[in-house]
Amino acid sequence: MLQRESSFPKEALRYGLIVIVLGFIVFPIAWMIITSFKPADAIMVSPPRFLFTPTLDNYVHAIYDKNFLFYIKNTLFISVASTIIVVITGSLAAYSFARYNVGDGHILFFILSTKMFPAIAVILPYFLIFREVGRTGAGKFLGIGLDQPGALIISYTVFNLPFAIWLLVSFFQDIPRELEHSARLDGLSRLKVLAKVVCPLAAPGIAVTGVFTLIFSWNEFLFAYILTRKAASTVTVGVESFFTLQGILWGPVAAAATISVLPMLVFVLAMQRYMVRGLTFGAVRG
Amino acid sequence: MKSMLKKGLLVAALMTSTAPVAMAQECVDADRVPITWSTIAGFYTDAMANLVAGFEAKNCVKVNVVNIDNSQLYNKQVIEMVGQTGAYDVVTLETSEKAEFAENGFILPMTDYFADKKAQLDDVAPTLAALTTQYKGDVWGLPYYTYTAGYIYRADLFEDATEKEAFKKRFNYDLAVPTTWAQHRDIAEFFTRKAGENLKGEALAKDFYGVGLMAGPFPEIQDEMSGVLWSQGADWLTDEGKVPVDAVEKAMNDYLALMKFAPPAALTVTYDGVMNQMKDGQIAQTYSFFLDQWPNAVTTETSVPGAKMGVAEAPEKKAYIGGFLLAVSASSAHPQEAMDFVAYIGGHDAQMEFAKAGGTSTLMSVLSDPAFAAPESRTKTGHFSTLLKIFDSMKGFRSNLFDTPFGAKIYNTMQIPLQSAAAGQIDARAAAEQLAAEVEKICGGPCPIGK
Amino acid sequence: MSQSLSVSASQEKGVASPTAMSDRWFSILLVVPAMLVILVFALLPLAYALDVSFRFADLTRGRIGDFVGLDNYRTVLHDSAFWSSVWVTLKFTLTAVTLEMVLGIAIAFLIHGATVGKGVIRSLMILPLATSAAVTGLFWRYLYDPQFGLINYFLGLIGLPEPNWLGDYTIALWSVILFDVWQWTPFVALIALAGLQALPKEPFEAAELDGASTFRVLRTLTFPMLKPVLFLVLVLRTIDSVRLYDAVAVLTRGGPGTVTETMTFYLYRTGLKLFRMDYASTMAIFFLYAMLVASLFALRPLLTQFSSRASEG
Amino acid sequence: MSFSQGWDTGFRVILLYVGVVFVWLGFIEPYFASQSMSVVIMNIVAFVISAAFVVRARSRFIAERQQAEAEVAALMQEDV
Repeated sequence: MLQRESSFPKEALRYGLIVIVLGFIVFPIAWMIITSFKPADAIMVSPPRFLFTPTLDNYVHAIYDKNFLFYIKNTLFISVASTIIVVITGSLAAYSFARYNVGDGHILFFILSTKMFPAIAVILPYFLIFREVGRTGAGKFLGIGLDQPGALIISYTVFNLPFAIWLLVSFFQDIPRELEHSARLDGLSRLKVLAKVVCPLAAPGIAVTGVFTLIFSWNEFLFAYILTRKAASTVTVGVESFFTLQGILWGPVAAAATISVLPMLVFVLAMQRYMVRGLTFGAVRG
Repeated sequence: MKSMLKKGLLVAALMTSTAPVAMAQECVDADRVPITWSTIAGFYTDAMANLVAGFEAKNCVKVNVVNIDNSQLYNKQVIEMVGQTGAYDVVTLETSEKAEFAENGFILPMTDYFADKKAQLDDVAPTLAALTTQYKGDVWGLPYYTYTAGYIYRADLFEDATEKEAFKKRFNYDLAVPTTWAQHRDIAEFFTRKAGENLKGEALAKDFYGVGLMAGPFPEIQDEMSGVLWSQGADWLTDEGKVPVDAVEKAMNDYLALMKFAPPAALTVTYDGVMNQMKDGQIAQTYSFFLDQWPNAVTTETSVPGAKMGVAEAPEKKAYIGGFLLAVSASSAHPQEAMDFVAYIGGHDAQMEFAKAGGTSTLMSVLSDPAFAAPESRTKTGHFSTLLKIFDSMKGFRSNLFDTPFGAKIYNTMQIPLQSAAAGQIDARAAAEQLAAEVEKICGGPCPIGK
Repeated sequence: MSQSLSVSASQEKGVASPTAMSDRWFSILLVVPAMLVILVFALLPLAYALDVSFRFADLTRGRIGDFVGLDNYRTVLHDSAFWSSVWVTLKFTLTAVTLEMVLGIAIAFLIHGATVGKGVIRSLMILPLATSAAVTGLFWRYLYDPQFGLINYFLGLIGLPEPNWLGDYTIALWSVILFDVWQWTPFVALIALAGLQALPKEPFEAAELDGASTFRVLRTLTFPMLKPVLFLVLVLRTIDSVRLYDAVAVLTRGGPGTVTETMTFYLYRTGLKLFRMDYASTMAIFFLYAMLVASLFALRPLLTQFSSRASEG
Repeated sequence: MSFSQGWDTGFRVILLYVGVVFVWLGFIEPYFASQSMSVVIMNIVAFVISAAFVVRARSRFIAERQQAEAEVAALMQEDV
């Protein structure tokens, strides 16, 4: 705030500190990316080797031998589908909570409390539910069952929805009611008001919620590991196929991890312009 | 329906074995019976793909291989078995898991299936067969890979004149492959050096350690300690189904005496970490280590200049007998094809191919094949002759840990008190007592032993 | 609470409604899709867990077994491993969340004052969030390795002691915390930074004119205005820390011994290694209970705020 | 008592009841010779505490409501 009188040494100190902080944040990931270009005999050596002939072998191994792009494809489909569902149903519910105060906070509290049940305790019931659903005709048709993407899409939706609704409520509350009132007076229906007036105004919030939902779905491990076997496995499970009986294949793991981070990074960077406003969760009011 | 299938197995098996070629010709892809095999991730993937292709050529079957991380294999398989999903037709079991799967009806006995194939059963190394395939008088499948433990060491250090002389001077006997724990400990102490000190007459650039241990949070510290415990005439469980606290305490103390000469990372690693240390020239020997890692260990000879690897029986000639058992799931929709697959992968021809690719076979006929003892095969199968010796030394050995239906759960819990002691948080006595308490909790009293 | 007021407010709001549907029905309809999903997939598992917690259930030994009354609750309440895992969880949550909040806010102020390169800084900060703990944890294990790790290599170069990060039982939990701090401090910092940037300018200019000290401005203006957003982050981080599983699973598996065994990891070991679903369900119920009681106090202000803002006219 | 207040009270009563059960099983039951006896007494105690809580909450809500009504009445009078 009051940095107008800042002097050069002060600025230098500030940027020095920022570089240290960023170094700490980036360094493990940088080391991972460096490892992904190392030949196998340069990884587990002491002292650590910084100079080496870069190779693409690890990427070749991950993509061709381990078919890692298959997992990327699965994960992309599952997490995007789940994010879309979360954002739509979440926005509807959050709008209702924000404007009409449905359930007087109790339902909101209930929704939030479902996030507090440990995932490990629900995993077995989920397994049984999806086993049964998968045996029915509808389950087969919709692809909801064990080792099918539908099971994971639903699981991720359930687990991200409370968080999403919670974030979205404060965004919707930030939108002045007068705009809606005047739109309604212009003869727009309630749904149209929501779609044409409210949602564009809440866009940063919806974007940030989407980003977090996508990130959490993308990185989830436990559900993916229990509810899938092969056909619907995601990247976090795919990485396990690099833990072989001959040891962890560090190079290919690093390559696979680097590949799996890329889509997230691209997505987050694309959303960058919404992030600043969105990340306040509508909770900062002047 | 299922029982009918089981009765018809014998006949059906005969049919498939007499007319495989005719069947393959008639087979179109749409007719292929799908069976799924859950196995360890990255398990000789290429070799296994060839073997599977070989099986598919002879049988009208499509085999799906599901790769699972070793540490997750057990619970993933149990969930599918408990859920009776039939998703896995053929499962891969660790030695300690066999009794649980058999006792709880997760897998089908194959005694009848093998009734007319006695020769094939007899070919499995008897020591291994006794521990991995048999439970309560039935045969439950075939082991297709063994990671029985032995002793892997840097032979070049043992042959070095200056080291030999120094060792003799210090301990009053010749430096040689250890046959007793005391010798093993002496050697570990002898080779533990700081950076700057000499090894083989040359100054060390980094610290060097006498022994590599697997005391990390993985179920491998118990494999190492099994060797100590068994060689002292004890077992993890008495015939009454209880942990012999005094014996475990003594074994733990012996293990702790060795911990002093292991690199600090011993507390966080498992076998792959030990192999990395070996390949980077940080350790002189292992304790009681999985011999299937031999092809891996031998690469030390290229990564460390002047290194030469050796393999021998573990000191005191008792070690963990590990094998991956292939068994057929009780919820399999195609048990007959699944059993054919087990018999094929565990059979002589497939095992020969597997061994050529560097896999550690379970069959006597393969292990003793002269081709694998030839010098040019040393880097892949140099450990086969040692394995034969181990199987011979341990002939007739049984452990109650492998004969209790709670074996898998005990096995998956044991490392907790043992690692606590290895890390120095509790002493050996406390670890043994904690282990006894945990085991009693798991079994709900004394553990039932099913012989 | 202000129910009576909110009712009258919503009645008032019925401005010119061209459709026949009332506000009440419309608002309920909006919640239905989300509620359906949550009701089915949150209540069914809860009912299952409740049922199992009153029975004997060793999954490997057949189906869900006989009714055993409160025995599972007695066992779990007197299980020292359970209480030690609770203690580990509390230690972890308290330390990790405090560190993340303090460091995160400090970093936010640091970056907020920067004049150039904010976009780049923000993009780099998001990196740890965009990667999964299951994967980055693996590389932290590599960094922590006393034999091959980069951290000890650097410490050795400058002559500092080289700790056995994950193998020394006195510091293993701290190493897990450090990893968590690495992963989540940027999250706190990004949100606090966004909050700082969204603050209105006028009150601060006025304070400057009045010649208020920086400390006073912080105490009386900045923090009170940031409080809602910081509180939100605090709650989110606390819920996630208490549920910590991935990091422990990949870094230490609860070891050495049980030093880093958090509640959820113990739950995993009981439920998915020992397959004692009866104990696991009972622990899950405890967990939920503790969280509900805690949130009754912690979340009350947030919910009242939501509630009152929703019923404002 | 409105529906919303009822819901809130009900929720707290459940938590209170369960809390009593947990504390009882953890700390108090070991002092009882007979387990069934302990369970019976536990339920009685939990019930009494819960009932007391409900009564107290109810009277508080009534008091709040009266106060609010009085305020509204006062405001109305001022307006007039």
